[in-house]
Amino acid sequence: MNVRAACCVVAAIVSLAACQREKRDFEAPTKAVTPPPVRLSEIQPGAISTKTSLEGKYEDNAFALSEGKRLFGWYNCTGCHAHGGGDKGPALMDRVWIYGSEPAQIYATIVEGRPNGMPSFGGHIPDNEVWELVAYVRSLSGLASGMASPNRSDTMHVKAPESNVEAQQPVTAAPSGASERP
Amino acid sequence: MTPSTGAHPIQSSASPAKAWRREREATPASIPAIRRGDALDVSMLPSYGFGTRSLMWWGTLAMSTIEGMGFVLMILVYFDMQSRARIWPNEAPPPDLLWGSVNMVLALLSIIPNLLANKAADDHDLRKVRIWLVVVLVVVFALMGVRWLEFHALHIRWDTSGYGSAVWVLLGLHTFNLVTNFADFVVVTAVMFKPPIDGKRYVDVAENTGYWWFIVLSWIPVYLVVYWAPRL
Amino acid sequence: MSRLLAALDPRELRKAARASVGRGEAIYDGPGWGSPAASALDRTWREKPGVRGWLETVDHKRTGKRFVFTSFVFFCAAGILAAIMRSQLAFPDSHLVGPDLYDQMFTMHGTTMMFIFAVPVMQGMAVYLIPLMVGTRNTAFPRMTACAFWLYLLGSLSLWVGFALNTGADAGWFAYVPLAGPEYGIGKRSDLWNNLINLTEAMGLMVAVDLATVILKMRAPGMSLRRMPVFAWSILVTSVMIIFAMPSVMLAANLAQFDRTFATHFFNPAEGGDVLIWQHLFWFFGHPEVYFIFIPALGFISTIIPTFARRPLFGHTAVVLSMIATGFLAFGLWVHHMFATNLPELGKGFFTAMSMMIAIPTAVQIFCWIATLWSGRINLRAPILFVLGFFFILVLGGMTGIMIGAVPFDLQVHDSYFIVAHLHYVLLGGAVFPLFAAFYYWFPKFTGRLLDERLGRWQFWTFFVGFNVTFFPMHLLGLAGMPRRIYTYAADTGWGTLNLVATIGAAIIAVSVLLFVVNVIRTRAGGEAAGDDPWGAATLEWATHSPPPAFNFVALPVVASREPLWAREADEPTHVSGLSAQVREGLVTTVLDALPDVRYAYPSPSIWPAVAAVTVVVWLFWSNVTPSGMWYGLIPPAIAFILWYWPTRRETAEQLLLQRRP
Amino acid sequence: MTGGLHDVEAPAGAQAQAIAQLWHVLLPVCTIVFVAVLVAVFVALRRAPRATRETAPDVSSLSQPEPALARAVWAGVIVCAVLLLGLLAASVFTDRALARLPLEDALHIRLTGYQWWWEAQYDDPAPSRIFTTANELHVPVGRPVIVTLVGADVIHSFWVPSLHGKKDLIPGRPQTISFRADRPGVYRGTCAEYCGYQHAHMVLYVIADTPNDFAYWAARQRAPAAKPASALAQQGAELFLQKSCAMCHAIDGTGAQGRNAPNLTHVASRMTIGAGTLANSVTNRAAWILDPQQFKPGANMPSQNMAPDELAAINAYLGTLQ
Repeated sequence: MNVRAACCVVAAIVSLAACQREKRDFEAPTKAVTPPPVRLSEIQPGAISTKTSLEGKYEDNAFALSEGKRLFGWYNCTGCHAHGGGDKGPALMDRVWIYGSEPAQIYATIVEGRPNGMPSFGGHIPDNEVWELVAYVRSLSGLASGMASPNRSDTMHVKAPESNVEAQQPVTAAPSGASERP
Repeated sequence: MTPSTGAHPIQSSASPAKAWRREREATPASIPAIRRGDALDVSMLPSYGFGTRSLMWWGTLAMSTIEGMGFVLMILVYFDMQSRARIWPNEAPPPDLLWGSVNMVLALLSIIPNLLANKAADDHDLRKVRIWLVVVLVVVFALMGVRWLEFHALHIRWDTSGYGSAVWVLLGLHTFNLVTNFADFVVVTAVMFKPPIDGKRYVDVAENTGYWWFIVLSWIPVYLVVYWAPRL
Repeated sequence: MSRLLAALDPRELRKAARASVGRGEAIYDGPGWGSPAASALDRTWREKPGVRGWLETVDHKRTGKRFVFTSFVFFCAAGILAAIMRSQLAFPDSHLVGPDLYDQMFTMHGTTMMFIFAVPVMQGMAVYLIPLMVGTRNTAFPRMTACAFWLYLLGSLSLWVGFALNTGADAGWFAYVPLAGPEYGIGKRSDLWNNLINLTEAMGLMVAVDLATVILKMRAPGMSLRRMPVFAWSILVTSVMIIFAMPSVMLAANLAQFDRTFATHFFNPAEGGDVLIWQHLFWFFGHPEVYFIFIPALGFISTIIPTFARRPLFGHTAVVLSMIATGFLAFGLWVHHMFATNLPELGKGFFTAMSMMIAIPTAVQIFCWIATLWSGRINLRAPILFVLGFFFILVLGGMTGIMIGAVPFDLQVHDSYFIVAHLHYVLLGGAVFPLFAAFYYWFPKFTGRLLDERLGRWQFWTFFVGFNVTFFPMHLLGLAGMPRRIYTYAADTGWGTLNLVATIGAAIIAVSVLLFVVNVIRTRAGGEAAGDDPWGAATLEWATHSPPPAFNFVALPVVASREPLWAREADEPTHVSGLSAQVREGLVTTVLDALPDVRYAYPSPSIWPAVAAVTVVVWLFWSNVTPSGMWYGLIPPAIAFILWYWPTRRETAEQLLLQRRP
Repeated sequence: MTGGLHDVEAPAGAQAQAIAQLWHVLLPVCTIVFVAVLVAVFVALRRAPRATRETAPDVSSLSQPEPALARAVWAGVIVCAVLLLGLLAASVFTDRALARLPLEDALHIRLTGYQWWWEAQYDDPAPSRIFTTANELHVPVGRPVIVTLVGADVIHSFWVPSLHGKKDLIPGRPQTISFRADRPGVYRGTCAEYCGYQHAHMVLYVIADTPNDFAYWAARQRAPAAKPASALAQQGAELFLQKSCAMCHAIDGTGAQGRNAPNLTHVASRMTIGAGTLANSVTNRAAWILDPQQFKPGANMPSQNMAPDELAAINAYLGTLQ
């Protein structure tokens, strides 16, 4: 009896995980999700909560991550960040985050833009696509689900595929040499 | 061989059709099955046989064919990629010849203890079988060590370019055969050290040493492709 | 310790062996169902009851029935998917199924029908029938075949469980890269497909090796190659083809999986890869695969027609040579699936010629069958009805096959519904109709009961009519420009009416398959008892009980004719004697003339084939999830295979008991 | 969505014509063979006496040859072989005919297949005269066309049944196909190689114009986008740049230079939107912009959160892009 119950539970978990990972969500979310404002200071009473209900929907979802990868190229993120290794913009595949590694923080970075060159994409990119980009950016340093992250691309070999990246413990750091840049 | 106690029964009877008779006349008479009334008594037949008399020999032949097809096709894949590339090998110098050639020489030499083990098995000579099997094991182990060095001498990772993928998989395919055959040898040798020894185990030894021919022979084209094709 | 030492003394050992295997006098097999030999055989070959015995079984009849049953269940499942797809396509701009699900469904349908149904069901029928037909007690490597079944079952289940969890393969049954590759094959869907290919092809190869060995080396004494039944020939040809063709698709699936897991570049043009490698490797297997399915079906027909025409097959040698020729030619056709890729002119001419030439051996067989019917006396029962249906449908499919062998015409209809029609005509006509004929023909041998004739006729007519109503209009749709694998179409394309007709036909086919299932269930519950030989047939499987006992024959038969049950010779020996009834003993014969050569102890039941299959499946999935699983995952299968091989005390004792040096 | 001819048996080009002729050889020959075999089976069934399972099998054939039957089978096989040779010859001749299309003064088009639309670039020796359009090819009647086929992501296949057979667009392996339209008309083509979710909605129209019409069309296509005439259109042009549209679409002569989606410089002149998904009407365009996923689920164009007046402005602007 217990065995059967355990099997049912396992099957249910597996099925949920699989559905989450493999769902192809072609419909846009019905309304925009506004994340909490980005925090640059950690001084506050109580625990910081920047979680939104949407994270798993994108970060554990293979389709969303691969869409994020496609848009990363289409919207020319590669122009500054290269394929994650960084160029004019900071590297995204390392553990160092300037404006925070939480999905909501990255969302804000994309939508609002940041000093020293990160433009604001608010209004230019539909909301669900921003979230797909957020999930993909996190997968670059192994923060998204490894089971769902993209494999290599049909392009020149530049780096290990996101699915093979070890998860890196994020640390927050000031922009290195940002002040020297015009 | 047990002497035959009469003509082969299938051969003896008269038949109306000429074709049948011709067919029967062509069959050898030395089969030790004995006709007893309506029955064909086979109790005097051997309980195992070497070479094509053994079922496992046929299984091994099929296995070698399957793996041989794998090598042939993989080599074709390699040359298809080469024919489409402007520079080959791309993004790396050709692999160093040293370890691959050492492997080739060792592999050819390994045939000798294998032949001796095979002959000892044919003769049911337990002591010699054990000795030569252990020698073979040592040689195969050395080959696996050399193979490890070979991977390091390729100068390219499998995910760097199509060329890297092709050489890694080609070499990997052969390594997979090498390792599984090594495991086979370990088990067969262990079994030969675990009495009681029945005659069929000698057949297993003979078949394993026979299969080794395939490993060595398949290494020749793989070696040529991996080490010499990039130099053409 | 002392017992161990005693066991080292050969004389003691012989004694111990005798004690562990059988007490008292040795019992040898021989004719007579009620004899002590028969009951000794029954004790020797009986398998353990319960779950353990169920998992350990090496009885080729149980394994064969499992293959047939499992593949038929998957046939029905894939058929249900087809029905849903037909419902979606019945009307233009339909919203019953979305593109994501539709893509998974047609991929699952094709993959299941080709890999999970067609090849395993043919091999399953052969695993059951071949040892009986050639007169032996089990296959050569029954443990390997049992392991093959578990690999097949687990692989197929994993694909379908994946489908149920929205992880169904969605790149088509041919899984062309780049669509199935690392960038466009999103998620784990294509990984499951590649696993399935590895598992089912390993299954196919293992069974093929086993069957080829049985046919070459374990035929009843006297069954020279010239006297070998056509069905055995068909399976021999198929098995050899499998051995040469299946490594190709396994290699392809593994290269694709390496691209996905290890980021290799076999199919990445930007790094020196080539997407056409996939197509060559796939079709070098894929076209012969059609013949793995078709040639056993030819074997069924060449077996069934003589029985119901009450005469030996006309042109036995011609039929056998035709099958062998088909086997060779089948390897020269693969490029005709790739005419729309860029090919050199010379190549196109060659492959067109080959594609047309392969019709000739099939024509030879069809004419020989017609000649057999022409000069026979016909017992018109359900199996022969399906064979007649085969004539209509396969010949029509063959004609469209010749048409699409012509490169220019193929360029028009390639990947259109014309091809959908053609392939269903040749695969259902060439394999499923003969298969139903075979089910009706051999069901009494499997179960001891005859399928109901009246339901059988109903099933035939509904299937025949439904089939043509479904698939004939598709020729016209293809000519009208409807491409394959589209989940919907616009109303103004004008494809609506014919699609609706096809959907109605699909419903009739569904009814027909349901009738068959009802027939089987009713017959199992209490159909007409068949007796040993309900059709008055000529081949050896009818020389034993229905269903046959675990040991198949109380005494192995000796064969003196091509039709052993029809033309016996008065002064020929009729059976083999002198094989132990207390040990699973059989006979190995020579390849050409089937002269008795060596006695052979069949493998005993073992749990390790099933365990090995589980470990292999775990290894594959482990390597999909994390690359290091590729290496660590190899350890459990290695242990399982060693334990499988490791001789048990009892096996050694049996060997020693029977031992006689060559 | 707007019809167009697509039938193997209704050829409108030299090559489809040749293939249709081959079909008119294949069909009767194969039909005759099919009927002949069935008649033989039927006669065999009629003439053979009935039997039961008890009927003693007639094994005389094991020892006696059956020359009459053997002759009949041989005759059948030889007839089949001769017919096959004939069909093979017909096939080879047709193949030659296809390859011999005269290609002087050919129009060169580079056709790229994307998931799930077509980009066509009309080549010209003068770079300034090169122009790009999507999902519609205009070709002049009577003049050969050489299309270079490029697969951008996965494999697609170019198939316009009324003009020619198909050829694949394979990543890493560009190839060409040439054809000639002999009658003016609209010919519907489609992607024939399964390429993902929206394989069904990857339609390509080939419009065969008279040479004059073609020259007129090409001249218009070369021109940059029309300046917005009304205030509403002007507002739409600005919104096009502000919203996400310009992230992917290009409109020549404006700041919109996206390269990931169809070039919209002359979108209003096209028959359909979404690669044959919807007819190009004002209401369809509005519905499409708001929620393309409703019509073409899985397509790369996202649904938009857009106020009704913004939508109206953008739609008005697009309507001016003749």
